[in-house]
Formats: sequence, structure tokens, C-alpha cells
Amino acid sequence: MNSGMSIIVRTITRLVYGLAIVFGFYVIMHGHLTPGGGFQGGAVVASAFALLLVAFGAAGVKGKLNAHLLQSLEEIGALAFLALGFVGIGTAFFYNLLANSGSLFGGPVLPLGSNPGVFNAGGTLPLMNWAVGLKVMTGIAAIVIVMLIGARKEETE
Amino acid sequence: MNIGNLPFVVAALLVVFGIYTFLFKRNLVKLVIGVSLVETGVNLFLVTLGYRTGGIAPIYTFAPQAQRMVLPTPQALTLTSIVIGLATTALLLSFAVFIHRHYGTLDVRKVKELQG
Amino acid sequence: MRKAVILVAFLFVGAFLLLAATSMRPFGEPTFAGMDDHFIAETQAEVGANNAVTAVVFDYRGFDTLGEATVLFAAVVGVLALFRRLREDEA
Amino acid sequence: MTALTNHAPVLLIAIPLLGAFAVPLIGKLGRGARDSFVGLIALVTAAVAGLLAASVFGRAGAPGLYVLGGHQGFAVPLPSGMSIPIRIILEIDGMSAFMALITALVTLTGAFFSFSYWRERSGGTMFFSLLMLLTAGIFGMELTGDMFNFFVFLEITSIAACGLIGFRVWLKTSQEAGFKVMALYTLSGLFVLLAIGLLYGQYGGLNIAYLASALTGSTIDIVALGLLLTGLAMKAGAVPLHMWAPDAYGEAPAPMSAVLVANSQASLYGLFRILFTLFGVTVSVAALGWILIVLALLTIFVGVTMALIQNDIKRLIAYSAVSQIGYMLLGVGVGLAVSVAKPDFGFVAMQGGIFHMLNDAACIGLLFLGSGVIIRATGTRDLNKMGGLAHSMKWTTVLFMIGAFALAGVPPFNGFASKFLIYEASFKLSPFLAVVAVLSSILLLAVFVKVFQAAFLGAKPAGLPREAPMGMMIPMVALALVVIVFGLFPGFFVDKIVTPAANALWYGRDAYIGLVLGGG
Repeated sequence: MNSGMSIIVRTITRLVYGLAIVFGFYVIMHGHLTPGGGFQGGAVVASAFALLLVAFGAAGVKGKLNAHLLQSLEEIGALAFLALGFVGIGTAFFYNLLANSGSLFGGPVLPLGSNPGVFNAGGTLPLMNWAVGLKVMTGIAAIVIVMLIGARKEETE
Repeated sequence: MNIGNLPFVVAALLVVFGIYTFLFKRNLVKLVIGVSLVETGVNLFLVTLGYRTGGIAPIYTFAPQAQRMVLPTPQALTLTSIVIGLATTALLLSFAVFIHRHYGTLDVRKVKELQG
Repeated sequence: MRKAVILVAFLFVGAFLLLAATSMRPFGEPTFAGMDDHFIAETQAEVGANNAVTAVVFDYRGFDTLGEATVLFAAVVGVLALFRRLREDEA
Repeated sequence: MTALTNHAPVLLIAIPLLGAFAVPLIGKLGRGARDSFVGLIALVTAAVAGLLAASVFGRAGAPGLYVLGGHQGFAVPLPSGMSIPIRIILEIDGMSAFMALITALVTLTGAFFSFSYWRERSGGTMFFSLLMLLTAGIFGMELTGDMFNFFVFLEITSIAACGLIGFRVWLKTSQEAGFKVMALYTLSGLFVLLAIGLLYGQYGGLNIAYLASALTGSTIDIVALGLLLTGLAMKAGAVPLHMWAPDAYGEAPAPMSAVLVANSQASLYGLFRILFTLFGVTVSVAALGWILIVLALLTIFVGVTMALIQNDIKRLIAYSAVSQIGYMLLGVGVGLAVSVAKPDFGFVAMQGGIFHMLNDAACIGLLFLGSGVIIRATGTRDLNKMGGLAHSMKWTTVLFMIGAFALAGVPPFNGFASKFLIYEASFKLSPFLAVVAVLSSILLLAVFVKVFQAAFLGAKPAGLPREAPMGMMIPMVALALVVIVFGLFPGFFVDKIVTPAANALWYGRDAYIGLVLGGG
């Protein structure tokens, strides 16, 4: 099985995929301040995984990206998101308990209107961004890796 | 008809092209492309709904003062609909892979065990 | 015959959609924006997020987002189930 | 207890979701742990559904609210004095609670049947995960009071259902059916989304009650109605958009076919909710009612005649299931056609149509489970290759017979109770409708006499097929009990649960809107 693409693609991939992952995490982290959020950042990180898969082939990443491990991580992300929904069940499901509470991510936003961005605000939003980000990056990566391996099997038969 | 409504018309045309592809093409992958086209058209339509003339993105970080902002809800809806589109496309393509395994073809005229 | 019926249905749907697109309100001027104006005005005070879209996605319409995450989860489970390793007697 | 009742609507969606997310992790512990976890989740879900139904029917079906994510100020007043709810609201009235009961019944029996049915198969954890997702999606569709939320849950059911239809990847037909159903489900979902976009663009809100109060009957509203009608009729499997339904029911694993019927009924519920509550009096309901009646007659006729010529037992039951969707449409269509004048027989028709949803879920579920047992015992789906099963499978024979009689509307089973209401009321609107409905029922009886003769009667088969294990029998017996009890005491159930459900659609529009927007 011919795994992966030419040396040019592989070299560029080695340079770029780390940057893509870092940028994805940045987008997830600042979801409540800048354009982006859990879904978008997760998709960026997943695209880095997809890039690795395309450049090195299914055999090249074997043992490093395991679909079942990714699926387990995705379940953890989904459960964390559901749990964050349950946090506010004292009032209502999905009640934002942490917003303006003064504790973690509960800071007030000052000044109102245009500002440079208060990171310690948003209540459960940043946490949800993390949960969803984890879920999306692992979920999409799992889909891509499984479909790629399945499709490759097709060609060699 | 109002020429200012062109974005809506473009979105509707995309949907129409998608439905055309879905109804008249013979290749399963092209059917998936047709469904994706309809999806894109609907997403485009949702985004155009939220636009306000001269509006900026509804984000306050370093925003210019006293500007109109576009509506945030359609953007949230579009985000949801994009993820749903990704999910359906993935599943459809998986089915196409398995149909190719079983039937050895992607031609809808030959994939017809289920009739009547 | 079958093809003619499909063609007529297609033309009907297409005309229907274009009719809708041309009779929409003018582009760029939403008539009822009360809900969205509330989101834009209150996102910083109520939720504490500068990004109103994220505030809508995770707070005001958080339940939709749970559903959306579930859709993705369902797709992952579905795809993994299709490509799973089968038992001997099943192949 | 009150806290549990208050949170019941959201728990009904969140508990199956929790189950779906956790099953793959718990499945790593082994099959016993997985099965007991799934069983526990299914039981708890059914208990919560019962609790919710008890509280809703306890207050005679008056609607109740659950505002997600906020306790204060969930509505924004507009300058014109109208207000828009800004958060997602679950709104539960008699009809929603009734549908939740049906779903709980079908998914509970389906899950318990699957424990034995899927024992010797691979991928059990994913199978149960998809089942839980489908359950959560159906509950979400039935309980939500928000258009976009409805769409999201519609898509959850689509994807989970198609994962289940294509689950047996070694069957080429299941893959074909999976592709076909997924493509058509997606298309129908996109039609619904397009309509939601149109309504949002015109009125700036997504809540059903708010939209219902804002609709004016303009061109856009009519286009949106057309799109919703097409999309949901397609997803419910009404003729002429039924081409996916027999494939889906026929190719899915047997217990899942029953759940898929519940899924179609949820789409039907969405259709009724949109026709009665969202649009209601703003459009010409008589014309819409007649459209539904025509669709219903076509569905009944095509379903029954196609069932007559099938030799594949699952596909035969699948076409009968399609025809039963027609009876529900007929009952509610007759009600809708006369809902401006509100004569008594219109309400009776509504009762019949709605009651038939529950009865159909029970007896079609029983038949699908029975077909699963038969196929497992004989190893074939072809009726011509079966025969003599009554010699060794007495229990299955009796249960299958109960299901078939109930489906064909033979007294004293539950199918008769609801079909009789439909015949009676549709006769008053037009005798022709009743004639078609009665004749189709008789044909359906003929269909099942054929099945009976082919599969159960005849000489003893060579390798005597064994009776199904206890784990499959108990769910079937439970469904058969539902069939018999609802058939013997229809008056009681019509009074207690069907009338509030019919009331919610027929009279409940103002109360539904008023509860969200205040005043009303």
C-alpha cells in the first residue's frame, strides 16, 4: 500500500500541523471573546489531523491516531457538555450558573460596549467551548480516519 | 421584483440546483453533492437573513464604537445546520462506500434490489 | 412518464422557492429584530461574553447546541458502526 | 417529587442522551454491565414519561412550560406590545404527553427485545447508543415548543435511524435502504429548515407560540406551510412521498422497525402541531383538511394493495404500517376539514385518529417483533419458504395473531376501537371515505390471513424451529397486553388520555399561545 504523498507535502505538513493545532486551541479558548468557539476551533484541530492522515497515509499514523481512543474522548466531551447543562438544574436545565457569580469565569465585563475583552467572564460558556471543542476535534478525526481506512481497504482488494 | 433581494434569489437558486442534481443525476456521489448543494443554499439563506445594511459582526472585542451589528441568531442557526450537514454527508458517503462494496457500482440504475 | 412527473414536480418546487425569495422582505433590513437586539444589548451584562454569537449558541439557545453535538455524536457512532469489525458468521 | 415533575420534560430528553453518551464507555465493562445500564436507562425514561403524562393528564391536558436556561424574564416585549420569547421553551400539552407515552412504550419494549435479539451480533454498544439517540430525538420532537429545536431533534432521529437501518452491513439491501432513507430524510429536514428560515426572516422569532400569534397568511406563510407539509409528510411516510418507508421498516433490525414507526408518528405529530397550533385559523383549514384526506386515502390504498403482493414478511408488515399512517391522517384530516364549524363528529374523528396512533404503535410493534422471532427461527424472510411454525411456536403464533387482528380492526382488539371512531366520523363527512377505510381494513385482514396460512399453518417443517427465548417473549406479551386492554376498555382510555390530546389540538391553540405570551 502506497501510504502518503510526496516529500514536499510531507515537509509542509510537518511545519503546518502544529500551527494549525495551536490556532485551533486558541479559537476554542477565546470563543467567548473573538470570532469562533468550540465547533470552529475543533474543526480546525480536526483539519490538522486530516492533513496528517492525507500526507502520511493511514499506515503512517497507525498507532498514533486510534479511532477507538478518539471515540472514547468524544464521549467524554459529550458527557462533559451534558454535565455542564445539568449544572444549573437547580433553576433550569442549561441555566448559566457561573455567569456574574464572581467565581471561575464569573467576572463582570467592564467596560460595557467595545472593550479589549475580559477573559475571566462568560460563566459556563468557556467550559462548554472546551467540552464541545474536544468533542468536535475527536469526532471529526474519528470519522475521517475510519472512512479513510475503510476506503483504502476497498482499493487494495 | 426588488434587485436588493438578489441574495435571497441566489440562495433559492442554489437550492433549486441542488434539487435538480438530486433528481436527475445517476451517480450516488453526485446525489450526495446535490444534497450538499441544497444544504449550502439553505445555510446561505439563513446567513443572509441576519444581515443589516452596514452592520458589523456582533462581537464587542475591539469593536468600532456606535455601529449597527448584524443579527446573531441566524449565525448560530447556520452553525448548527453546518454541523448537521457534516454529519449527514459523512453518513451518506459511508453508505455509498458500502454500496460500492456490495454492488460494485455507484450507478443508481443498477442499485435496485428494493423494488415494489 | 415517471421522468415527466419528476420534472413537473421539480419545476413546481423551483417556482415555489423563487416566488418565496422574491416576496421576502427587503434584504438587509430585518423587520422584527427584537429578539436579536436583546441578545446584542444584553450579552455582556447577562452572559459576560463579548461574542454575541457564542452567547446565543451556548447560553440562549444552548439546548440546540446540545442537540447539534448529539447529531455529530450520532454520526460518529453511525459511521464507526458501519465500519466496525464483523464477527465471522456475519460477513 | 415536585422538582422531578417540574423537570420531567427536560429529563425525558436528557436521560436517554446520558445513556447514549455513556453506553460506549460502559460497554467496555462487558455485555452484562451494558445491558443492565441500557435497561435501567430505558426503565427510568419510561417512568419519567409516565410521571409527565400523569401530571399533564392530571390537570386535564392543560399546557405547561419549561424554559431552558433561565428563570427570569424569558420574553422580550416589542414596541407594539407583543413579546418574543428569547430562550428555548419546551411546551407540553395533552398531545405531547400522549405522544411521549407512545414513544416510551415502543422504545422500552424495543430495547428489552434487543437484548436477546442482538446477543449473537457485533457492535452491540453502538446499536444501543443509536437506539438511545433515536429515543431522545423522538422525545425532543414531541416536547419542544421551538421550531428550530424541532428541526434539530428531527435531524437527530434521521441520523440515528439511518445508522440503525444500515446496521447490518453484510446485507446489500440494508445499505441501499440506508442511503435512500438518509438522502430523503435529509432533504425533508432541509425543507423544514428552509420553512423555518422563511418564518424567522419574516417575524424574527422561532417560538411556535410567538410565530402562531404573528402569522398573517401572506405569501411567505403559504410557502412555508407548503414546505413544512412536504417535509413532514415525507418524513412520516405518506403517499406519494412514501418510497423510503417500506425499505426503512423492512431493512432495519426487527425491534428497530417498531421504533422507526414511532419516529414516523413523531413527524406526524409535528405535522399536526404545525397545522393546528402554528397555522390554525390563519389559513384556509378546510382546504388543508381535504388535502390531508386525499393523502390519507392514497396512503391507505397504496399501503394495503402493495402489502397484498409482498412475499417478504417484513416488507409486508412495512406496507401495512404505511397504510396505518393513512388512517391517522384520515381521522385528523376529517377533523381539520371541519375545524372551523366544530361539529361533534369532527372531534370524534380527531379522537379516532389520535387514538389510532397509540394502537398502531402497539400492534405494529407486536407484529414487527413477531416477525423478528419468525425470521430468527426460520432463517428466511420469504413467506413461501416458511410453514408449519404453529407446531413448535405456539406462543408466537398466538401473539402474532393478536397483533394481526388488532391491525386489521377486528373486535375486541384495540385497532377496532380507534378505527370504529374514524369510520363513524368520516361517514358523516362523506360516506365514500368510510367505504374506502372499511374495505381497506378487510383487505388488510386478507393480507394477514395469507401470512398466517403461509407461515404458521401447514406440515411440520424439517428442522423444528425453536420458540423464542424469554427475553423476546416478555416484550411481546407486554405489547399484546396493551393491545387487549386498550381493546377491552376503550372508553376509559379515550376519556382519560385521548380526549385531552384531541382537545389540545382542536381547542387548545389559544391556551397554547397564551401560556407563552401571557394573556392570549
